[in-house]
Amino acid sequence: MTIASLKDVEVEYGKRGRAVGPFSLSLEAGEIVALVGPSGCGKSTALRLLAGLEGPTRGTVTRAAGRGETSLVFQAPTLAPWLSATDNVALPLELAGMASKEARDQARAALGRVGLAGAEAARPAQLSGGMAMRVSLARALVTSPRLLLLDEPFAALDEITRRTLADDVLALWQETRPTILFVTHNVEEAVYMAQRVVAMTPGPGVLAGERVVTGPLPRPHGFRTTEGFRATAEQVSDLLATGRAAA
Amino acid sequence: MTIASLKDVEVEYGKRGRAVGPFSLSLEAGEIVALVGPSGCGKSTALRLLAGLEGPTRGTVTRAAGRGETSLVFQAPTLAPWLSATDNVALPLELAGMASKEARDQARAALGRVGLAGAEAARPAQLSGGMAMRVSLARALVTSPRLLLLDEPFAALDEITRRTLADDVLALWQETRPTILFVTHNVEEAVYMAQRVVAMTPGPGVLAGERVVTGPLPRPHGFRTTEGFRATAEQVSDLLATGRAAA
Amino acid sequence: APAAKKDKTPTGRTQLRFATDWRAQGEHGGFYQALATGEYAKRGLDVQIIQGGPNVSIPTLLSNNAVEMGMGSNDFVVLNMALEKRPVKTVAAFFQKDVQVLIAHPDVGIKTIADMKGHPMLLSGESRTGIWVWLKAKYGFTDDQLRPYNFSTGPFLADKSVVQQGYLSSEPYTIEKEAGLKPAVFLLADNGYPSYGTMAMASQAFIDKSPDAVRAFVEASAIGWKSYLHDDTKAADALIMKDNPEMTPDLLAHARQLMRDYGIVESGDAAKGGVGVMTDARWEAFFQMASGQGVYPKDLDYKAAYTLEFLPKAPA
Amino acid sequence: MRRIVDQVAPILLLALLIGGWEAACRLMDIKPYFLPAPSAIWTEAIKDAPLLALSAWGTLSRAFIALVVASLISGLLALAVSLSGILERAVRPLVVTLQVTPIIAIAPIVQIWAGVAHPERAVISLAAIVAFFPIFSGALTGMKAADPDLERLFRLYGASRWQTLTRLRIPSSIPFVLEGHKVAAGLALVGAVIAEFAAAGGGVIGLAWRIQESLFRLQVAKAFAALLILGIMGAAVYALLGLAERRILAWWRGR
Amino acid sequence: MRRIVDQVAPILLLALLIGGWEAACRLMDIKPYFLPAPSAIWTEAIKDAPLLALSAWGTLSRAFIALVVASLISGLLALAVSLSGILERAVRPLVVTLQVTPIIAIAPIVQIWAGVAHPERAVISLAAIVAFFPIFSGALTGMKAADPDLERLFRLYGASRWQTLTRLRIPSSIPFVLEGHKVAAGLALVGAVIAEFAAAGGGVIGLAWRIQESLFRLQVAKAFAALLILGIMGAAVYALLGLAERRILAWWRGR
Ligand SMILES: Nc1ncnc2c1ncn2[C@@H]1O[C@H](COP(=O)(O)OP(=O)(O)OP(=O)(O)O)[C@@H](O)[C@H]1O
Ligand SMILES: Nc1ncnc2c1ncn2[C@@H]1O[C@H](COP(=O)(O)OP(=O)(O)OP(=O)(O)O)[C@@H](O)[C@H]1O
Ligand SMILES: [Mg+2]
Ligand SMILES: [Mg+2]
Repeated sequence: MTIASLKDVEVEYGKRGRAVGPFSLSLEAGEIVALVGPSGCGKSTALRLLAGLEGPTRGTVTRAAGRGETSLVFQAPTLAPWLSATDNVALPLELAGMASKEARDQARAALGRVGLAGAEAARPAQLSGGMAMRVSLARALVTSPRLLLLDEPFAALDEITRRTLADDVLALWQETRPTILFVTHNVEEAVYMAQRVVAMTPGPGVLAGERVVTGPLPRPHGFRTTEGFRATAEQVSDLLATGRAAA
Repeated sequence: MTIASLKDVEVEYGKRGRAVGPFSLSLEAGEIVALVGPSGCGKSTALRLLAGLEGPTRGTVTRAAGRGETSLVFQAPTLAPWLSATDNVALPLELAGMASKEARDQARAALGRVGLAGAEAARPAQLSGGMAMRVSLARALVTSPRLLLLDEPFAALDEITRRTLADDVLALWQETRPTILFVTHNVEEAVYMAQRVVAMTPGPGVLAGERVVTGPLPRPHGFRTTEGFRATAEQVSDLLATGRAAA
Repeated sequence: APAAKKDKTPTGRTQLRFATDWRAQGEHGGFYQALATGEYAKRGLDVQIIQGGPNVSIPTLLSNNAVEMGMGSNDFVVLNMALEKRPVKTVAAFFQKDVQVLIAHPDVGIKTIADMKGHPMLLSGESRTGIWVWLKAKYGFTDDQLRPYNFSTGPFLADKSVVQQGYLSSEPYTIEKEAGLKPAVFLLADNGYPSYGTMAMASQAFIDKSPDAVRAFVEASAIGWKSYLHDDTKAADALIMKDNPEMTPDLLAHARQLMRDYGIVESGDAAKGGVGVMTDARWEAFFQMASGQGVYPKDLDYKAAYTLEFLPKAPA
Repeated sequence: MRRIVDQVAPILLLALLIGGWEAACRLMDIKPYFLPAPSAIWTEAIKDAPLLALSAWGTLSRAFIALVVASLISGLLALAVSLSGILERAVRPLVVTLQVTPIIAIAPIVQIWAGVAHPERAVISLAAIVAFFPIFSGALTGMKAADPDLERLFRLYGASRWQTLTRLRIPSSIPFVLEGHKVAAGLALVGAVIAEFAAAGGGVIGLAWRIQESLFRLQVAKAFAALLILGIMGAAVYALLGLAERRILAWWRGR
Repeated sequence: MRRIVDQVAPILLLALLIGGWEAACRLMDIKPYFLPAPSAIWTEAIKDAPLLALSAWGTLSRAFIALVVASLISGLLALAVSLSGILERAVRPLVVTLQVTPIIAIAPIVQIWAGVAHPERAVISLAAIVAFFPIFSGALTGMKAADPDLERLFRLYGASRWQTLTRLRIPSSIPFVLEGHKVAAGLALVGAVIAEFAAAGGGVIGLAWRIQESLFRLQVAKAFAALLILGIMGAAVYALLGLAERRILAWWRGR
């Protein structure tokens, strides 16, 4: 079953001409897809289209996940400055009607999972860049959404935190099987987390190609050092390089 | 000659207790230093202290680079929304008294160098995350500063753009020999670009250790695959891991 | 202060700005008549009538030489200036009776002003420093009766117990015309209120510089007033309606009729002394009343406030 | 379709309101001098149209000049003041004093300063005094609302006070200055009317006179007709400024 | 040291200004009825201190109540209106009309509604009308100034109109609402005085009567003494609100 899809979408912003597309992408229920591509190619735009935050200039967008079933992590943290970390994370739960006390309990637990135990009471302005981004991630995960759209969620994080969180997201996926699309600039991360990696070309980004990652999910220990992993990562890097060369 | 230094600095933010330190770091004229450490350890704070944007709660900060000789790239792009990319980059030049036309010419050239030819007229709100960050980087480079402080300048960029820009910064360094301190989460990037990698511990970050990178600068082709590179990167990763374990 | 720098106008006549106390209306008719019939011009005056309004302070204009002459509405205005030693003198009084009235609903048993005791009374700010002093003195009214009057009779009509101040030709007419109610009207002057109305005041600077112009103005205005009450007024009325488009021939005729009926201009001393006359005796009477109420110190040199030297010769 | 509903519904709502008012006046037999019925107001407005239009034009043009004057002076003063904290602390209480000074109280003096021969000058000065404060306060607040990190960058680049002002604080203040103008425009209009009440005597043709004279003559419907015109002008000016604000903010934000 | 200079300098500047005024009055022999000297104003203020204090207290307390009333009503109306675009488009012109209505013009009618026996009610209502608009406009502008990406998130999470309002728009509007209150406070004060001029008889003790009576009696210095008190109250209220604004904004920004 297709949870969300883009079909031949193009996006134009005023007189700056076409920014993205034509581009197609289809997300099947429960799959994890990574979206990679050079800076400015249209990855964030594709995510926004899938979330229904914007409409395409041409082409069609479909979405089976209803309101309140989709979670999004923007490229920037996008937190409410007047709310504490806990309250920011509790927000989507409270919006869905959960009692404040329970929502905050769950929010605290989610903050603990992203390594922010101790920063629950801090305001966004008091957090470091990586911490704010993790609050944003916790907010997206806490609602157990059917469709999870993540825009470079780990870009501001160090390697160790990054790997821990990647495994965390995979564990969560194991539990509730959401459909996950995430943007990353880290090819190894893409291959490690996704079942399928979609690459875009620069400029007005179109599909550069895609690679299916074989292997069990969640990844077994030492997966990153396997031959298959190396080969797929290599292939994705090549896709990006040829896409860039063609543009 | 020491261009800037932190000596036993500690930073406390109100009742949240100590955020950083005690931490010491000294930058010699013309050297390139990479600062790595887990999210929230105090890297951005250290940069702000060195730039003189904040004062430490305890300890001393010295700086030999005068006003207008220091450039900073914040972790977030921090562009003026009402100025085009060109005007944002031309700003420090114009503030230093350069004629508008010349400043804008240089700004356009700088934008070209970070791969943004064609986006000169765009406003920050019309740029992708990575593009905005590159404008911010161009703004920092355009003044040929004596002291260059970069806070995760390449975090939002794809691998290829990232490497190109790293080489660009090294080429610039080759020309004017500024002192460069840059924060990164990418250990390989740290080792590739820096002569010295300083690692911090989590929590209120203190020094976890530092490693000197041997080898010529700018890096010869294939440097990333040399044994020395691999070994140093390994050592830095270990520093981070033990620092984390100790905390 | 932009005092009259050039006191001769291009016509070669003496410039004389005369500030009235309200928008152009019948009660200013004499001045407009003198203007319309050329009485001023004939005497070498280039008179410009500047209309006033509820917040225009003629004493301020006069004492700062912003105008040469202005209208004094009642004796309080004049004596206040004496108290503050303003360089202004009153030179003629064209209304022997002040046209201030009190108005009451016809069917609440108010037969005399004395019956108004205890009734809420709408008075403008200025009246509170004026006629109210006299009303308190004569009838023992108390401050808790006071309500603000904004020159709208709405609040009066809304509440039958309310009484209010008025201008002889204005409010009673308005109330009758718009609300179909014939109110009880009491002219203060007919109940012993000693103040003059519609006086001509001149700044000391102007008196010193052009005493003849002052005399000429008083003379011409007196002729204008007589003429306005008895002769053809079309030209003057046209001037009034040009200055104040809200005025109607109807209203003007009504005002003229009342001024004649009540002898506003031509009664009392005017019968003998001519239109515009003032007497020391009358001024003293007013001063005694007001200082008796503590409004002015007993030793105030109230005579400094006016001068009789510009009054026209008594008609033979 | 949606759009048409959006356009028509507010008008319907207003019509309903006015209808209710009319009905109340008729059914409860409210005297026209207490609260005139909309129909009566309309009749007067039509009857007096030429005179009203002339008066409205007078008031509007004076209010406009007053707004421009207030905008320029308050802008310049806010600039001057934001160059020096000391100056700001000295000037702010004075400006607030000016704001809380009832123009009715100072009208006589302003009248003299402006010269009796120029009542329109007095009216414009007084209306400008009324409109002054929101722009000044907005500019000051806005200049302090600059992104603190951008401010730090300016310091780092060795920007002078003047450069920080012109290149950072002024652009940053735009949203607040626009809001200030939206408030000030209405104040200039009502300020012009009150100033006409207070300082113009009979010499200046404006709506104040229409209103006052009508109230004095108990022709409340006529006064309301003038107030109606005033309200329409106010709403139009506000709508125009709102449009300008949206445009300028879109430019400012870059999208 | 720096701090002391910062504190003292503005006072010195003000003193200089007042000194210059005094000197001008004395040297140029300016008549007290053209512009009274500061010393004369001060003398009057001291002489009348008890009465002035009483009057000032009356005006201040009514202005305060008016501000609270205006704040509550405009806040609630802004809320209601921002729940429905249609309502907003219907209400906005009405509110602007109210803003541009000179209270002098509607004073007689408000007087009737409030009852001739309750002039203080009329004063408070009229002052609230004057103070209403900046808060309303600020709240509306502020509610639209929410971070568009946060707004998108709310939509994505299926937030209801009411939730978006209470949890996003209201908090987002706080900086603009505070600015609105700073402007409105002064307007409430001057509005109270004008309303006293227009609708309060001898029964209401306030500064307006002090001013008006002094002007009628041609005691300009005395009138200026009352204006001085008014100015001091205005500056004090503004300073207090500025302090509150800084505190609240620091809380709001989280640093
Ligand atoms: N509001 C806008 N107005 C005009 N152009 C826009 C707007 N938003 C995005 N763009 C353009 O659309 C293109 C794609 O932007 P997008 O943010 O999707 O890139 P991205 O792939 O996410 O890049 P990055 O990796 O740098 O975040 C860019 O060229 C950008 O300039
Ligand atoms: N304004 C502030 N108020 C309170 N705490 C703050 C403030 N700014 C930073 N901190 C705290 O200081 C610590 C260090 O922050 P800093 O931004 O330097 O981290 P960082 O090393 O740059 O992290 P990252 O890699 O996530 O950007 C964090 O724990 C953060 O919560
Ligand atoms: Mg992006
Ligand atoms: Mg950081």
